[in-house]
Amino acid sequence: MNKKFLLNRFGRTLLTLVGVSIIAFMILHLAPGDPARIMLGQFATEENIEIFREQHHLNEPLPVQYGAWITGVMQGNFGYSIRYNRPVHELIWTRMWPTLTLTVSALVLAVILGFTLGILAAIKRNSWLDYITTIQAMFWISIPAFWLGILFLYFFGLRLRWFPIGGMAGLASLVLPVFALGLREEAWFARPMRSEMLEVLNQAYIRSARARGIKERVIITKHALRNALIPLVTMIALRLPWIIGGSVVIEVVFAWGGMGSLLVNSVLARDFPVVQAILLLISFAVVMANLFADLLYSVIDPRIRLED
Amino acid sequence: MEDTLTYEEIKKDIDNLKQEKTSQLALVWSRFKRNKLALIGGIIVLIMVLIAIFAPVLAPHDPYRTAPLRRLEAPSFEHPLGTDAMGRDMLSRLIYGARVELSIGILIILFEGTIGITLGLLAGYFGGWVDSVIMRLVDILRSFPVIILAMAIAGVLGQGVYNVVIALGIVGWTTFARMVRSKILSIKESDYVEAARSIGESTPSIIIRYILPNAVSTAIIMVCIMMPTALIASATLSFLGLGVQPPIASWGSIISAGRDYLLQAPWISTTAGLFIMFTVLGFNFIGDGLRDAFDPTADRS
Amino acid sequence: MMSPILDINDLYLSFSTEEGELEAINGLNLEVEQGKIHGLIGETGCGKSVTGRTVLGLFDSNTMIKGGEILYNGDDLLSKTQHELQRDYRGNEIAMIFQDPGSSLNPVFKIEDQLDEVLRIYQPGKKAERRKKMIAALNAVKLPDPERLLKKYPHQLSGGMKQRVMIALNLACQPSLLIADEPTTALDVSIQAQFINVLKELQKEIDITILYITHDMAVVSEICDQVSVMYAGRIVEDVSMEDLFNKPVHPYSKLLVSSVLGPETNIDNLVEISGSVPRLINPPPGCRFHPRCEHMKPECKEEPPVLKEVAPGHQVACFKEDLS
Amino acid sequence: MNSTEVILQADKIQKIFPSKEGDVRAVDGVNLDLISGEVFGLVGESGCGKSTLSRLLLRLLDSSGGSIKFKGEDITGFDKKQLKMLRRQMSLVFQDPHTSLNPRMTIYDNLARPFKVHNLAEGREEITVEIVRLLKSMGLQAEHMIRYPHELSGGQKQRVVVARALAVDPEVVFLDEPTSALDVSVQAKILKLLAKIKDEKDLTYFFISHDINLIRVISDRIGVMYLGRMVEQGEVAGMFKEPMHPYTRGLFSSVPEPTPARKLDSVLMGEVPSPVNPPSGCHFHPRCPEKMAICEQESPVFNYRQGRKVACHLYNLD
Repeated sequence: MNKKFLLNRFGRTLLTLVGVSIIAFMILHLAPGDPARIMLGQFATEENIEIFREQHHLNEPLPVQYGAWITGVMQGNFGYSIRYNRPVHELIWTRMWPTLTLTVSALVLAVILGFTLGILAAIKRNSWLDYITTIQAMFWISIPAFWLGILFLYFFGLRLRWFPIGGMAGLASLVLPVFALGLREEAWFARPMRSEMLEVLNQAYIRSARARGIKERVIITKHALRNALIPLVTMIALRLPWIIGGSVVIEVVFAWGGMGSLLVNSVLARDFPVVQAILLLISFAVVMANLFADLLYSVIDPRIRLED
Repeated sequence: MEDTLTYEEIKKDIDNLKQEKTSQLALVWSRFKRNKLALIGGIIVLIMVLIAIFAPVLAPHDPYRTAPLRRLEAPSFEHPLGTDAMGRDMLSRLIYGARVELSIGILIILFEGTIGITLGLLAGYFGGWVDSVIMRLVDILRSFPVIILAMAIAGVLGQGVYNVVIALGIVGWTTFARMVRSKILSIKESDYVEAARSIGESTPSIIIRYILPNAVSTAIIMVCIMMPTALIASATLSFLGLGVQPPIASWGSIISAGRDYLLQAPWISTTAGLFIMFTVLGFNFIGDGLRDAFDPTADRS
Repeated sequence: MMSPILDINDLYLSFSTEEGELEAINGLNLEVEQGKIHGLIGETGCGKSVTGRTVLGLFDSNTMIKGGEILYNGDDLLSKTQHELQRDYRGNEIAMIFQDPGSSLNPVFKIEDQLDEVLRIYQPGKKAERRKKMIAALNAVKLPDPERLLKKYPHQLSGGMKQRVMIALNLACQPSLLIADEPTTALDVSIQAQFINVLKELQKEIDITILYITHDMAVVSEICDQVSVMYAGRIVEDVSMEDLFNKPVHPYSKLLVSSVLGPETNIDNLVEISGSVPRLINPPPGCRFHPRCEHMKPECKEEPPVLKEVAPGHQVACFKEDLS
Repeated sequence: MNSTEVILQADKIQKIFPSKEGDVRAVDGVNLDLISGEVFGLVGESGCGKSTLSRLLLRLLDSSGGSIKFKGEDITGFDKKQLKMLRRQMSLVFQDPHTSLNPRMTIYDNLARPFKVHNLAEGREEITVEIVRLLKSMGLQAEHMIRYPHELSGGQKQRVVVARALAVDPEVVFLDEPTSALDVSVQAKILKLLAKIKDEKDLTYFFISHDINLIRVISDRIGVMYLGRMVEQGEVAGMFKEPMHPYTRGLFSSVPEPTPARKLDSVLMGEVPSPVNPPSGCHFHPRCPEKMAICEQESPVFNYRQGRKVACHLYNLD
């Protein structure tokens, strides 16, 4: 890795960000018909629609509209929510923390559980633990997040009454959503971790370390794990959009007041300034996570590290 | 050692031999068969497909006939899976739901497969700026969580089966494109493609005779791997009220409707979810089995 | 004569594969004498690499040991557990270098870390002492600028350098027996020559025994004292290197020697070996070479011939009457 | 070899590959004459550019500079149609038989392609007869036609690869390490077969190998490459008797000889430097035991010295 590579990588990131913002902006113009009418609904008066058009520069050509919108965004001004009649950034600010709490907790749960199971399955290959890991992972990835949420809500909330069935009342109310989200994601880490670990354990350098009489424990925890973890870093970044996507549904099921439920409500209410803002923020986070993963990768893998 | 054989003589010998020969497909099938999970997956999917095709024959009741007096009935002999909040027979609705879900799934795969494979092929084979443009577009679209972008698109386009297909396909093709592209890249670098060029094969001939046949296995595996995502995502959209709308019976919207009656009638949401789970599980098992059958060296130490 | 450091008796080993049981090693007898460089030569798939790994108990999961013993200074290694092998034999008694230098070193650790790990186990001492030993070890394998080399990662080294680091790493364990499995096959000739010279010199200096596995007759002639010729899972001839080239006895050894390309070889006197190496799933019965052998007799199809001494230090497994 | 007609001629041919670290001069101004009917052996260590050179001469890669003449005609500017004709005159045999046949085609289809591409035989019947003839001349059977590549052994596959190269009835065949993936016993058979075919069909061979003993057996003339440049070229007997370039000398003496009495003596020191930043002047100077001041500054020209072509300043002094 060298300076040229870094510049190239940053250039790509910037390009992606521009593209992402264009898509977020264009969402509204995707539909046939008048965006103003789409947003205000079919019962709005001509007069109101005209005022709305003026307010949102909807009479200008598209590039000008985009320019106005993106300049606003860069100053932290995402426009006004039609439904709540409040600045979008205020709305999002209050909703962001619950979502972050949920997704980060679920991610941590998924990574810890997934990595552990994957490593153990690889070491004890073809044992009952290996089979169980594989089968349970298969089941988790075959279950839709919203249904898992409903099942949890029914059994642990309604039937057993161990946890609250919704809302954001303290730590207890976090348990069900985090598990509903995290357990499914665990499967996406356990399987790659297992196969990565198996592949590394098959490498010549592991065999040659064994031939030198190095303890099996050291071979696994030092020689193998260090190599197997490198590609898994990228895996975390790759799964990020899916975790965020899953959180939207989980938030709806558990009435969790985060960005996800705000997004669903805004889409249903055709409150597009909010939708655009959330799309933009989430994709921004994903792009940055990918960039970070790439850079981290080059730090932990000496093969692509900056030469001195 | 001059050759004196005539075509007829050769043909006779060869025809005898051909009888005993096992084709490559047979080899793949024999490996697939030995994988029990893959076989189970195949059976599940087959059953679901049959249910979807023969829904009118199999369904005990009309899935749309409401009976206000018989709402939320527990499973009984007449209604094996009970009734929903409008007194409709759950089993019949779920059987018809198989039709809806599977057709949406197939349409999504067709839509994103066509776009993705074509663009992946172009990017992989031609490289250069074609590749750059396509791959940047892929980068951009993949920065959005599938379900979130699909929600927004479905929200703009409005509800309905075709809008679900479009909304999910617009994002989903990127996975096809990436996989096909990387497969094409590795085939393009292979010795047999260079050999084809060295005997004077033209570009179209190389693509049709050398690259595509070797990429077919990837495409087949991709279909089985992408089907679960398509099914879950479309059910999710329906669940959120952005996909297939009631009264059309879709598993996602049934689960959504059952949510309000979890305590009185838990069978509504649970059975519908089981249908989704088994179908998806079936495709996942097949996908895994096919991957191992096509590439037996992948997981062999 | 000294007792052998390694004595493999009647070793039988199979792999279970998709198509059936692959009888990779089939009654192998091999004695390696202390202080010698002993060559083990054979074509692809004859079981020579498997033999090397089996000595150290490094098996793939589909390996089945069917019988025999591997005596190392009299102790049967096959009766040891993996843990015992790791603790008592691997490294401190027997070490091994593998074919591919590119992947034999752990890519994420510096040469320094990998050498130090071994030194801490086998030659514990203060950090400064260990560092001196590291530099000495790299000097011993004639690697230039050891100070800088220690700070490097494997990918920054060429194939030849990596393979020399592998020698240093293995010798730092202070083993009595080194198994080298095709260590130069992946290297260019000039690098191979450097490697062979380094290994030969070191062997004399520290009086280590080497089992050198290769398919290359020319390399055998450069480095080995004694040679065992292997065919389809068995040793067919055990002979001194000079006698292998001057008076090979087994029909297969003769073919191997005559197929070597030398300065006098031209396209007309190039020797072809008829037939090909048999598949080891359902191999030919009796002597596995009999389908290709011009001296084939009826008994060759019945029983595999055992190794018989035809001269001091020269054993042949063949039913041919005139064994000289 | 009674004629000395030059069939293929390269003049200062170059290939530069861009890479992350900088431009790689894989082939750096190579001059070469291939004489009709000869076996020209090209040796060099991995990364010296010998495979790239063959792809340039075959026009499978476009050169970055220099000219290539086939039978006196410059082929560097050939268009598609001319190239297709050229493919009938020069063909290529690959190193790895396991990867050079299309795995999704039967042997019949793999071999039928050259006939169909160039309309060399018409209809299934004629093509089948031709293919069986080819297979038989390679020591294979008609039944191999219906097999897929994975059903054949390495040696059998390599025969099919040779058959495909011969199907177009070429004049020059490039052989890129055709036996290095095979065992010794199979290697001898393929070499004999190649020699026989060459005599029968009056072919010219361009034989690439890293195995110097092998090159010595099969070639009439040899060329030695180092870091993208040709350093020495001459008749095989003379080259081995008295190699002139210090690299050739070092390389040849590194070759293990299967004579128990002879041991490796003077071997080359050091390693091949990176082709991204090759040493100035003569690329070989950092490893050369006979280095002079001029070697660091000037690249030696490749020219006739004592009946041989050598690129070394040692032979410029007189």
